[in-house]
Amino acid sequence: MIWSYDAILLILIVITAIVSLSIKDLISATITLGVFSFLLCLLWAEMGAVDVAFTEAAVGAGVSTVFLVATIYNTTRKSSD
Amino acid sequence: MLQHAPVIHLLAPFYAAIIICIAGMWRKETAYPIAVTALSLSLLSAVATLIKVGIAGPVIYAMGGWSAPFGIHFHIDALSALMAVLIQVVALLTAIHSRHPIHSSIGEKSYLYYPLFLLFVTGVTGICQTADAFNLYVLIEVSALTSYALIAMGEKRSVHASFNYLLVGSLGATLYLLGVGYLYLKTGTLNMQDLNFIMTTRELFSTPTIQVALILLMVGLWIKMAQFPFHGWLPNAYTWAPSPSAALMGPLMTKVMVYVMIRFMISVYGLDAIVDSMWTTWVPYLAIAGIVYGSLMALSQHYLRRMVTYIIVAEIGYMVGAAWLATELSITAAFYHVISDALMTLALFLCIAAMRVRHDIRSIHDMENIFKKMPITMVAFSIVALSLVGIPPTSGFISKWYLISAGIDAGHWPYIIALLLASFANAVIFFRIFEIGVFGKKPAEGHHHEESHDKKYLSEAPFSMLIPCLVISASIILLGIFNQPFIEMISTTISSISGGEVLQ
Amino acid sequence: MKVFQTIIAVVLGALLIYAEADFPAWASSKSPANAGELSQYYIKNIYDETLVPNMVTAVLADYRGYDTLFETVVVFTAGLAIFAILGTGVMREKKTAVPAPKRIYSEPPFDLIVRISTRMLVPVIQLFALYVLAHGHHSPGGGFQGGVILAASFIMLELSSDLRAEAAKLTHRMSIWLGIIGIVIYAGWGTLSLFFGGHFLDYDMLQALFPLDPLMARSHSMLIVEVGVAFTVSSIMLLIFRQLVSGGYSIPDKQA
Amino acid sequence: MDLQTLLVSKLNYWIFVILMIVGIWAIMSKNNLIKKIMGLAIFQAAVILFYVSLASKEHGTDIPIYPHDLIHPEHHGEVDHHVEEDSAKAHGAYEKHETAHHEEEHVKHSDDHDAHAEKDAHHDTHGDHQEAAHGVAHHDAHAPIADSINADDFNNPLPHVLMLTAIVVGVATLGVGLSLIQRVYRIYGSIEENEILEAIQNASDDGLTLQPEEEAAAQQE
Repeated sequence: MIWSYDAILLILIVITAIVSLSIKDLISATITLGVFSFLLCLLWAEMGAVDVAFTEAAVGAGVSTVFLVATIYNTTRKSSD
Repeated sequence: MLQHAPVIHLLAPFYAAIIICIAGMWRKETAYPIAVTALSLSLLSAVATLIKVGIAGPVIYAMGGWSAPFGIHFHIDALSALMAVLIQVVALLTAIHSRHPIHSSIGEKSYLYYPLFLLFVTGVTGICQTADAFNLYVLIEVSALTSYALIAMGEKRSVHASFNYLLVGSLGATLYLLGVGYLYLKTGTLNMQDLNFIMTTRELFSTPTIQVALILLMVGLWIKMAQFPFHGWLPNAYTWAPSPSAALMGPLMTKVMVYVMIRFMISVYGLDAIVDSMWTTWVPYLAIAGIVYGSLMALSQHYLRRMVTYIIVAEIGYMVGAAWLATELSITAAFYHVISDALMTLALFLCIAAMRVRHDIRSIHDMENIFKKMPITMVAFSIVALSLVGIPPTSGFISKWYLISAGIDAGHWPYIIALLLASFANAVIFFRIFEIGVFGKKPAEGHHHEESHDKKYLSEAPFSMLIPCLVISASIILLGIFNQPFIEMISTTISSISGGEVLQ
Repeated sequence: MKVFQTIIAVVLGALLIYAEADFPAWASSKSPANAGELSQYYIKNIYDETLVPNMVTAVLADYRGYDTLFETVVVFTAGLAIFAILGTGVMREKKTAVPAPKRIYSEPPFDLIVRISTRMLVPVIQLFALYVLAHGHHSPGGGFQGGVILAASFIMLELSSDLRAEAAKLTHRMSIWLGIIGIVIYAGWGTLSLFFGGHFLDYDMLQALFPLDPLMARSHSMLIVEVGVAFTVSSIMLLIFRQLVSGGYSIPDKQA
Repeated sequence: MDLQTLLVSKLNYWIFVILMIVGIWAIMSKNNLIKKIMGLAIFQAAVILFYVSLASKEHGTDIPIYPHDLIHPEHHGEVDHHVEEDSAKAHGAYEKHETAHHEEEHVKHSDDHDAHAEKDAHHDTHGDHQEAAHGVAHHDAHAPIADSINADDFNNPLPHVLMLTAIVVGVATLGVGLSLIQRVYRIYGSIEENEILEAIQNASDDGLTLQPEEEAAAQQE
């Protein structure tokens, strides 16, 4: 639980969250959301919450990104905002 | 086996949902009978628990054998037992009612519809009994997920309505989760009785974290119960849902959230902590805005289902307003209104669905000479209408009576005026319907009434839809006449909880 | 219209910041949550009462087993809900703006590298998934993580090869069956303890079944419960993936 | 306290607030339905950040798993046969205590709850059970290690359990939301909120005239 490592991760998390919401192309927005989730997983592991990190990586980042890409495949890829 | 009754009426619908999933794949028609038998069994077990609670006081059932704060356990007092019985009654009648509409509109997916139906009942029953704040969140999610699917199996516009409901509902549930997190941060436990015990012993109520936790919890619950500023999702969701889903979720989802709000007010925060807080001043005005908005919107609707949804928004305003007057009488009145309003909403949805199936009646203007076409259903409909307006023998009158007396007792005159205005608006709505129903369109509008009495003209609702309507309207009257035991049970429970002695 | 939303967001933020002043210092073991009776009891007594080194798995599967049961029910409900929303009945929608996909996305462009590497990786991933499930008592892992990784291996197989062939192997009916088996294992195991005089989900009472003392009964019951969770999570996550990729069409009509 | 300690000591809580604002703002003001679902996911991740950050303790605390040497202190090199003897002895002692319980032989994996046999399990009140649970602690195969653990060494396990549930519930909601988006796209041809509302508007002037396609389709069959 090194504070400085924590701070960098948290700043990166906020940046990826805002970026993933502002990208127009939905596929890259999903990938950025995946990065957001994996950074979260890194943060949990670093904060000592190992089980939560494992779940976040497998369930939160892995499967949600697959579901999002599958839906974008069946709908449109471009978004107006 | 009576000792395990609280678990039985939770597991019966749960196991029935699983059995239907298995049996339904091969023969679709097995779904309906299994659902009805399971719900009747759970109704018996819920009544047994109610009787046991009535005699022996709160029942505490520890899950997994762990004692109070370490494991999850049920704390069933009269309020949760009454809610459990109410849920099983509403679910059983809706299940009986749902045979015809489900068969016609989504016949081939009925083996999916009934498991979701029963899982919703399991989630809602669990909400009423659990004494663990986080477990409540998981059960809210179970009932929420099933309600998204139950709504989205309806007409075309129900899909978009269900998506909006998903967004707003998940937002509300997550705010509730955050509120529980704030409570856990300051007290260190998740059990409701423990929270109350620690908050009273350490006088935490005035600390900013607990105040913000109360705000988050209330906003989350208001979103889930469609209280006035957060009600955006409800009108579309219940208008376009299949009629059995609307009949199941209309009375249950919002009323159970009112029960959870009351449970948090009296069991976790404690009535004496809330009475002198600034909440009891501004929340009733929010509720009054809800009542006025709901009644006016209901007046302006001519599409029947949408009108009922706005009546629900107004009724939620009654309950939230009464609950937040924060006197024992007002909370008793609010809880009694939860029960009577659930029955009234169910009756409205059942009658409207019956009219729609037989005569494809969707709006007020279609209801020409409805009293001649469907006399029995209209008898049930008029009883509910009288109850909504608040005419004596019905339970609506009794609940309005207690609400107004609570308002007078608390000296909150705008709330009483709003109640009377809402009753007047209901009167206008329903007498307008009766006028069209009995006399048909006015001759000036060029509609001559054909008095033909052929078979097609006088066709009552199918048998399986008629019985629930009649049973419900009869129970509204019975609840109105024999209200004394209910009021007695509710008020003693509330006074015992908020009487300061902590049920450890 | 955007101004209204930003105001609400900022008001919520201000509310939370107002509460933050009162929070205990961030990583303090003296904060009520960490120094509370509940967490102290868990940290001290878990190994004595359940013989499970991983505290999180112990609290998840045993102390708060009822929570996890309903969490598995949430996953199962999500599978049923998606199947109901996107399922076969929807295929006969007439006047829709965009026609439903007529055939399943069947043949991806043939790519030797992807296919061979997937075929090599999948067994390793599945082995790891079973390890995560079985080793949930001693190391981070358990039912949910193991189930999802198992589902991920099937998803990888389907993405690289022909979805229709894969769909035929593990039909939607089989997925729902596996989901049901998982829930029946979990809830049935809890109900079983009712017959031995315990409360619901009370694993202590099950030592009558196993010739060993209640502690080991608890530890083994937790493993059985985790296996049930893994069944449900893996099959339902696969079902959800199939539904979302094929837009609800992956189910061959004759079987619906 | 001055800004530096305020900011430094509670950085996690500040970031959690920022993420919540981003999430709720996205849900309300984004036009694309998939962006709204992403906003919801970020909103739920923010709440998870709050829970996990309240569970961690000072630097140097361990993950909530008992280290091996703490659990089996006597395993340093000796043969562990005498461990089996203790467990056998303890097991025997335990057996006598348990015979009082009335046991049912049949092992019926009760699938259908309504059909289970009517059996009154004269189970004493759960209070007594609690005593049995504590009683059990002294009989187990090794010396109880409760007193040798300093609770401040390990992170608080409870929020981790709660967050396992919250993450899985979040993914389940995400899955249902995405399936609804696909149906909305198929019905209205777009996943932009404004285009959908236009499509709803000109599909019917009000609720009255809309003839639900599905109901009509169902009646035609």
